[in-house]
Amino acid sequence: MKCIMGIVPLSAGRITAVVDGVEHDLVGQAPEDIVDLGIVLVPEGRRLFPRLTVEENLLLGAYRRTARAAIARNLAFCFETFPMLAERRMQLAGSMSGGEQQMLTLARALMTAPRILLIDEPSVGLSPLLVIHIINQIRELKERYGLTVLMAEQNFHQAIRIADRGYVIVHGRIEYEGASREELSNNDLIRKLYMGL
Amino acid sequence: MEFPTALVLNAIIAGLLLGGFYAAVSVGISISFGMLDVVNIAHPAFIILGSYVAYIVNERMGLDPIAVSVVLSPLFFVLGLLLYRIYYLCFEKRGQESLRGLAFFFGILFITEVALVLIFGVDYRMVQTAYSETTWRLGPVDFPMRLVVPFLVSVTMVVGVQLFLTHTFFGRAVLAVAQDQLALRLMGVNPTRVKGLAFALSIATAGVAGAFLIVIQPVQPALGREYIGLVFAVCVLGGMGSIWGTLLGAFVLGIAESFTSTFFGPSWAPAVSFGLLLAALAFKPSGLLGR
Amino acid sequence: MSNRTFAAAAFTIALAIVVASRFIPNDYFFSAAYTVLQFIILATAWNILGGYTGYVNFGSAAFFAVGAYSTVFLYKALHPPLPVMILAGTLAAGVLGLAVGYLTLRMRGVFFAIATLALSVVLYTFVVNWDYVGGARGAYILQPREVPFGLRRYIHLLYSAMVLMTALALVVARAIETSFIGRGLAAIRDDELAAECAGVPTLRLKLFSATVSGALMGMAGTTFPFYLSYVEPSAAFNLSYAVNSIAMPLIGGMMSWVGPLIGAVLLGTVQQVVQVTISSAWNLLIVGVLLVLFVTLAPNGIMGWVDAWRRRRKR
Amino acid sequence: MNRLTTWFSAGLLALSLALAAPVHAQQPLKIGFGMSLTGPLAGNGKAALIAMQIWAEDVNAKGGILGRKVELVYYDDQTNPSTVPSIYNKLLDVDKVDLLVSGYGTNVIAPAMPIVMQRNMAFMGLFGLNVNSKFNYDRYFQIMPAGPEPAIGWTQGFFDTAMALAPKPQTIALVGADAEYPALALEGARAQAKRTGLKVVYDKTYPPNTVDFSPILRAIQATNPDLVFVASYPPDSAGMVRAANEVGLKTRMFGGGMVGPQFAALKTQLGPLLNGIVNYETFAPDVAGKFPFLDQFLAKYQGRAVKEGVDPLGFYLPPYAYAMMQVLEQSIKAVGALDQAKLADYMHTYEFDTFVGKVRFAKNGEWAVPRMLTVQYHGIAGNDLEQWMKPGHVTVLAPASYKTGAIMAPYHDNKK
Repeated sequence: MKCIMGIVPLSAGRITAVVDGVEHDLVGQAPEDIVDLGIVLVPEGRRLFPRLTVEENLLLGAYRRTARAAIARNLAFCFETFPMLAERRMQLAGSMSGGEQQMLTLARALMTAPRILLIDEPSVGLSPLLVIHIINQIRELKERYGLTVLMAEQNFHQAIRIADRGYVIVHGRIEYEGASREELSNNDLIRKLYMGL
Repeated sequence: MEFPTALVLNAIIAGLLLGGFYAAVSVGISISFGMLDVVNIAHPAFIILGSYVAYIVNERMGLDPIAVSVVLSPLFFVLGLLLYRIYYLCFEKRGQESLRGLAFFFGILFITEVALVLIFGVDYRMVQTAYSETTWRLGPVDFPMRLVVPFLVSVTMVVGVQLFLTHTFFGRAVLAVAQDQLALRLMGVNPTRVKGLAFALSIATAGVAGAFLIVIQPVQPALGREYIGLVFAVCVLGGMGSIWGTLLGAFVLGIAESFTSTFFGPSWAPAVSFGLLLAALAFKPSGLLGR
Repeated sequence: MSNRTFAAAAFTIALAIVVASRFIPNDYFFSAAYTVLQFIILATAWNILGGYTGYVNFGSAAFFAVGAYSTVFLYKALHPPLPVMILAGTLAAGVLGLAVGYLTLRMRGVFFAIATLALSVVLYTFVVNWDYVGGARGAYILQPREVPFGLRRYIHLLYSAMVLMTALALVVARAIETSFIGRGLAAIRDDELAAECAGVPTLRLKLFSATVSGALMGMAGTTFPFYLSYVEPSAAFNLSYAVNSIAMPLIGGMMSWVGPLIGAVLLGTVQQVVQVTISSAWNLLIVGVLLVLFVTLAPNGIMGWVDAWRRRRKR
Repeated sequence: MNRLTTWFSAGLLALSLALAAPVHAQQPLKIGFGMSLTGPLAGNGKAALIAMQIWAEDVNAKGGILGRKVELVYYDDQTNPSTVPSIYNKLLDVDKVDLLVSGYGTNVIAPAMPIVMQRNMAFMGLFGLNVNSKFNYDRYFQIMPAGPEPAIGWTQGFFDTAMALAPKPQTIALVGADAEYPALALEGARAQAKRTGLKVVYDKTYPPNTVDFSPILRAIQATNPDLVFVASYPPDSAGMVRAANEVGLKTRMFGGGMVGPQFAALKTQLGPLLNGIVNYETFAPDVAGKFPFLDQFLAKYQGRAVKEGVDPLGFYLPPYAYAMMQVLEQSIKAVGALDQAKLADYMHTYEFDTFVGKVRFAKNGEWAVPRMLTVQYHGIAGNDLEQWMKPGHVTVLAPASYKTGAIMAPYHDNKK
């Protein structure tokens, strides 16, 4: 995912993205230019601006030009999806709990009005209950906005609940590819890897 | 020790007026040092440069120095852009900004100082303005225009900077840039560009503050050194990265200074101011309004 | 080379230099060398806290001035022999260093630097208002007419003392660098939290390093009143001490004791030469330009170059 | 060990390179000094240097001294005392100068003293304050007209004028900067207050980099003093004068020991604000008649000063810098040699006729009789320099033999 965003240089291969019917070559582009295409990453480890308020964090999400146009609608949507954020809009992001921070990270990414959303390990450090909540929110986003979501997640069961397609990557190689939830869950490799069977 | 009302009132007003000026000289540091993590110790040198620019235009064309400085602040902005470019290429890009950046700005401080000496000589320079000798009196309280005009422009400028930083997309990016550059890039913001523009803004404020300085007191090229301690004191006392804090810190130091001067002996004023700073650093390192 | 051998060698060489210098007829050598040596001590001392430990001290001038003013005080109060004054000034500055060491508890990075700057202003104000040591008027410290050890002039004695003190400073710096203390300090510099977790006694090491650094800076200042005969606060607290003691290690290289030595010899000599050749505003310009050039082009100082060159040769 | 030796010898080598300046033939008569050409006192230092260069040209045009051309050897002391010992040792040991004079001001004169004393050189000081009180060196001479007791002589005129007021003033406020000159002037003022029986109601100092002086003046006003004595340097003098105006200071006499109003920069910038202030000066156009031949020097000086960007009036320091060199010139010519002991003897014994008048030295090397002028500025309108070059705006109040008019008291009445 870091390769897609241009943060880590590519060692081999190609990355292209089709946005609005136009194909873009992403290799060699700066992260900020890739974001400008509508491809947004929700980074691992949250990476909020701890000494800014919740609201400021959200507004920063809407920095890019296309996002500014939709800022009111997106903000309203974020507060509706995560009512907790509306309550704490003046609180410093660094002073919130892990789950709250994860929600803010997600909300902030939504503020960029993404076409393709990349989510890196949304469940790290969260309680199982929160993981369910977050995954549900992601599903809602996906369905409501017609977003393309690419998610990397260790928590297989939660992830496949909302996935249209799945890839199992072992040691950096794609070991299995499935197109539906059933296909994914009834698979030897998965069983071996995740359930120790 | 007695505290007659008239003296106390005057001390407060004088302290506020002085604080307004201190805020103007420190707001740039609050941006560059407080928000961008660029330890620009040469900031006072650019203030002095601003003084001389205001001085020349005033002398040649008789224009008001403060108005001149506001009009010419884009020049300082461009200077700031250039300086940041060098700083970025030499230090930030290589990831070794802290100490070497500091030494770099020390060098810039000397170079600016010498350039001014070579061009203008070493004599003290002053300007005369339409309001330099006017004082309003409100009951027992004096409002010398020599300090009131810089105060008003300064507070306008500082509040303007604050509103700009909190109410624009660019401003919020400035606030965020020192906290997490990568995250900022993931929002589609180019942090280097943000830092460059913000640094340029800080130098532009130095240009304007320079005009205040020469309206208030005579200026010579090496005067900037006297302000190094002060600007950092205001910035840290108020709270890193907070413009309101800078304004508050400036007022606190201004009032502390004028009270010490009025009631205890002016000689102790620096010890009181910097003692306050030490105490703040020791007991509340985030400063008065630091986040 | 073990520290003991090094110390023996350093002092032998220092003594040799002292003896050899007796045949130099030119007093200019002594006063110029005095200034350069003084900067070697300051740079070496600064580097113990700044270079080894990573705490940037902006208040070198304050330590220097504490050394100088302790001499002024003792001169007025008791008039003891010179070695006593040197020792007392060193101790006094060491105590200040200990206090600064406690500042490192709460502050890191630039905050620490600003705190030392503030401390310097506060001390300056106290000295200005302390009439016994001359206050703002300054104090006259007369060089004794009789010079011991059969030396021709008092400046020769001051110079000789400076040479020995320089040797001491270098020995101390090298001993710290090569011992477990140096490794502990380096760990603090690289990552204080990790060092603490790894069992490095960070507080004790920081206090030690700040104390030694401060004491050595003060030591450099103890003979200053005799050198000038007249001390006033703005001379003793001169910004040039703070700037030079940072600039010299930067130019020379901060990782080892050799860096500050080279930096001080180089920059100090350039300043001396420029002062008597280009007598105008240009000499400040040269320091500024040197500083900018070195930090932009030789980020690890001269020793950085030397190391890179050595590595290339090995390969 | 090898490394160490290498580094040390590298250092020694570098130093000796610096020492290896070419040694000229003993033809020109070399006069050496350090001067502040950068740093806070550089304005005065440069002005003094111009005066000394004019002197050298004048002398050389007349064929030099003892048939030798005069050459000035000088270095920039950066207004930093720590540079002074090296400069004077270099002048003596490398440049082999024949005579030494001092730079401008106490803090660069004092560090030169031990070196000068070891070599038993005669030494002319340029505006040092009571330097010799500690050194007691019998070959030290000083050109500032403050008299054998500088602190007393400096303040004498202000207090004489004050005590002549009717009714007699009772109280005085003393204020000055935390620096060497103001501290000495305040010391003198305290002694004078004691002598004249004035009650000191305010006695405080302030840091030289103070920005706003109005709190200080309000505190002073609160004590309602008859007299306010100020000892300050140029930037704070300007601040004091402006603040006095803004606060509306009411007192009978204000000023005394302010450095700054002597220079064109402050004269033109402060302009009418100076009206009513009583201060010291070393020259005033009103008493130009007492300074014969000075105008020809000032004409030469003023032409150059504008080009060099230093004080275009040159009333304060430059004539005395020139006079200092005149004293040397006359002594050498009379003695007929460069024997330092004889030169010093001559300077102790005889009176000199210089551009700044007749000068005789007391035992401690100061002027035998103080001649600091106490003046009052008045009738100044606008900010042009011309008015300051002509008589009529600077009344000399003391000493008696120079007096050109009476004081206009109280101070605030001069403000209309």
